[in-house]
Amino acid sequence: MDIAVKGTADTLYIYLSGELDEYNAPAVRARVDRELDAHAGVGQVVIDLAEVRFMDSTAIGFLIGRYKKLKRYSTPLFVRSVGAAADKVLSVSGIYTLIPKI
Amino acid sequence: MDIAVKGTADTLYIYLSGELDEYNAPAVRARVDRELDAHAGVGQVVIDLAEVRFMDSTAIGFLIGRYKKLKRYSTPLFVRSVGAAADKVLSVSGIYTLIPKI
Amino acid sequence: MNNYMKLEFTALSENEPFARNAVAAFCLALDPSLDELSDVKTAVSEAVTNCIVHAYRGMQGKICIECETEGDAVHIRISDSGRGIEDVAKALEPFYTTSEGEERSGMGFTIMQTFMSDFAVQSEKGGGTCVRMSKYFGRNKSSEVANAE
Amino acid sequence: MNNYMKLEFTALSENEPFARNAVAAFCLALDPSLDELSDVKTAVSEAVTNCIVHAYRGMQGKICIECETEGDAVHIRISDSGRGIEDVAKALEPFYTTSEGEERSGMGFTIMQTFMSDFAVQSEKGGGTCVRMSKYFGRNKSSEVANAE
Ligand SMILES: Nc1ncnc2c1ncn2[C@@H]1O[C@H](COP(=O)(O)OP(=O)(O)O)[C@@H](O)[C@H]1O
Ligand SMILES: Nc1ncnc2c1ncn2[C@@H]1O[C@H](COP(=O)(O)OP(=O)(O)O)[C@@H](O)[C@H]1O
Repeated sequence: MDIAVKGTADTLYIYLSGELDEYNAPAVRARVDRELDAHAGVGQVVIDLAEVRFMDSTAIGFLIGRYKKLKRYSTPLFVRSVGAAADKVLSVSGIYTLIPKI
Repeated sequence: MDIAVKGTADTLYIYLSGELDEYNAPAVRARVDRELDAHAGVGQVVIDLAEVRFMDSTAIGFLIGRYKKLKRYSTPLFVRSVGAAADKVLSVSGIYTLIPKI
Repeated sequence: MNNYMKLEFTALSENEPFARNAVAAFCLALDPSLDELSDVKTAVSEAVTNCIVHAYRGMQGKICIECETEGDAVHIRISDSGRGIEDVAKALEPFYTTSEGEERSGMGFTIMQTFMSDFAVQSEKGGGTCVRMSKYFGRNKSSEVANAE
Repeated sequence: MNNYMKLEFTALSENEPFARNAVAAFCLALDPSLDELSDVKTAVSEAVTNCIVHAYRGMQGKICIECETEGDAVHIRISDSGRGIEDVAKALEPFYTTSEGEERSGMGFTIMQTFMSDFAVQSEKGGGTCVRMSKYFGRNKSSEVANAE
């Protein structure tokens, strides 16, 4: 699983790609959290899922974990470019009420 | 496995695509032989392997079978666009002395 | 004739992609849609992850997956010989998880139920766990319902 | 720790793609090159095809594939309980086949030997056949030799 990052003055974009499962999650979590800490105080964070080929409920746990972390900074979290399969997984959990799709 | 055919006055081009293994061979053999019979008397036949994603020794038997069939029509057979993996399979058998690569 | 396969492997998280892809490759002969295949992969991933994370909790162990086709359906059985589940009804509740600290969502069983046509789990404390799931290809039934909800 | 998997499935030719793809998916965790992965897929396809075509000749039967990793190597064991091979030395000769009429090339064993790092076959008439093959990833040894020949 790869991650790429693009920051503007107001927004931190995090691009995930590959497969987000329990096997890959620890490395992704560590890398994303490093970016979130490095950009503490940014206006908002957007996680882009366009290149995610596979995900299971691990992704729900991962996103809620980042949501909770950012809450401490009062920074809102969004997801975007959610493919059909990923959308099916995320919809089941009602996660979009916490982390809106933009 | 799909096949496509393009005939010029002198040459019959047969494009194979997909996976050429024992499972797929019977259908490919039937379809290709139908084309060879329909174009009996053509100057030469060229089998294009550009879109073949996988092959094993079944492909050797398949090509030698077509070579023998065309020999009865005195029609030479060639292969082209042989990818690295296919080339490795075909090289092992020395098949290129009967069916040259063009 | 029904097609059958049985896959046994070490409970390592690096085998998660392997396991779901092997089941998907087995299903391909039934000519599923991409959406259906994705549903099966996701459900298998949930069940296999549970064996690794909950049943063995990092201890050594084996996971067994059996698949059988019947007409346009595939029946899948995923079992472990791990610690088992004390209260199955509770475990099936959405958001219920015993691994809060590890960011598990508690949605694994819910996803298996939503993504597959049939689902059942059998477990006993100390006696391992067995999940049975079926997917009927070409009906587009359960997935339509899931989307509509 | 060594990783292990065992795959058992019905001897149907529609399972050929499934079997080689499952082994390839298992090997992915060893980070093989695309060429190496292709070698393994081809060799597995040869051995599995032989079980279906020669060992059972269209009769019902089961094929068993075991894979074990050791460092950068994968050891693969493919076995059937079919009719067995009377003269193994003869069967290993290039172009030797007992199914001339079906356009078999007689190159299956030669390809397994050429594409894999290690190879051995054990068989007895009426007692089934067991092929053992290993691939050492990242050395690019056997494949270089094969290309140079
Ligand atoms: N194979 C298993 N062995 C033991 N316990 C399990 C197993 N599968 C699930 N469980 C239990 O059921 C709970 C709910 O599982 P699930 O819905 O998949 O959510 P999660 O995996 O996110 O915790 C788990 O937290 C665990 O306590
Ligand atoms: N699993 C098997 N069971 C029985 N006989 C086998 C098996 N594998 C190979 N053989 C015998 O060995 C011969 C050579 O095999 P191979 O080199 O793979 O060529 P081919 O499959 O094209 O005949 C076969 O024709 C068959 O007689």
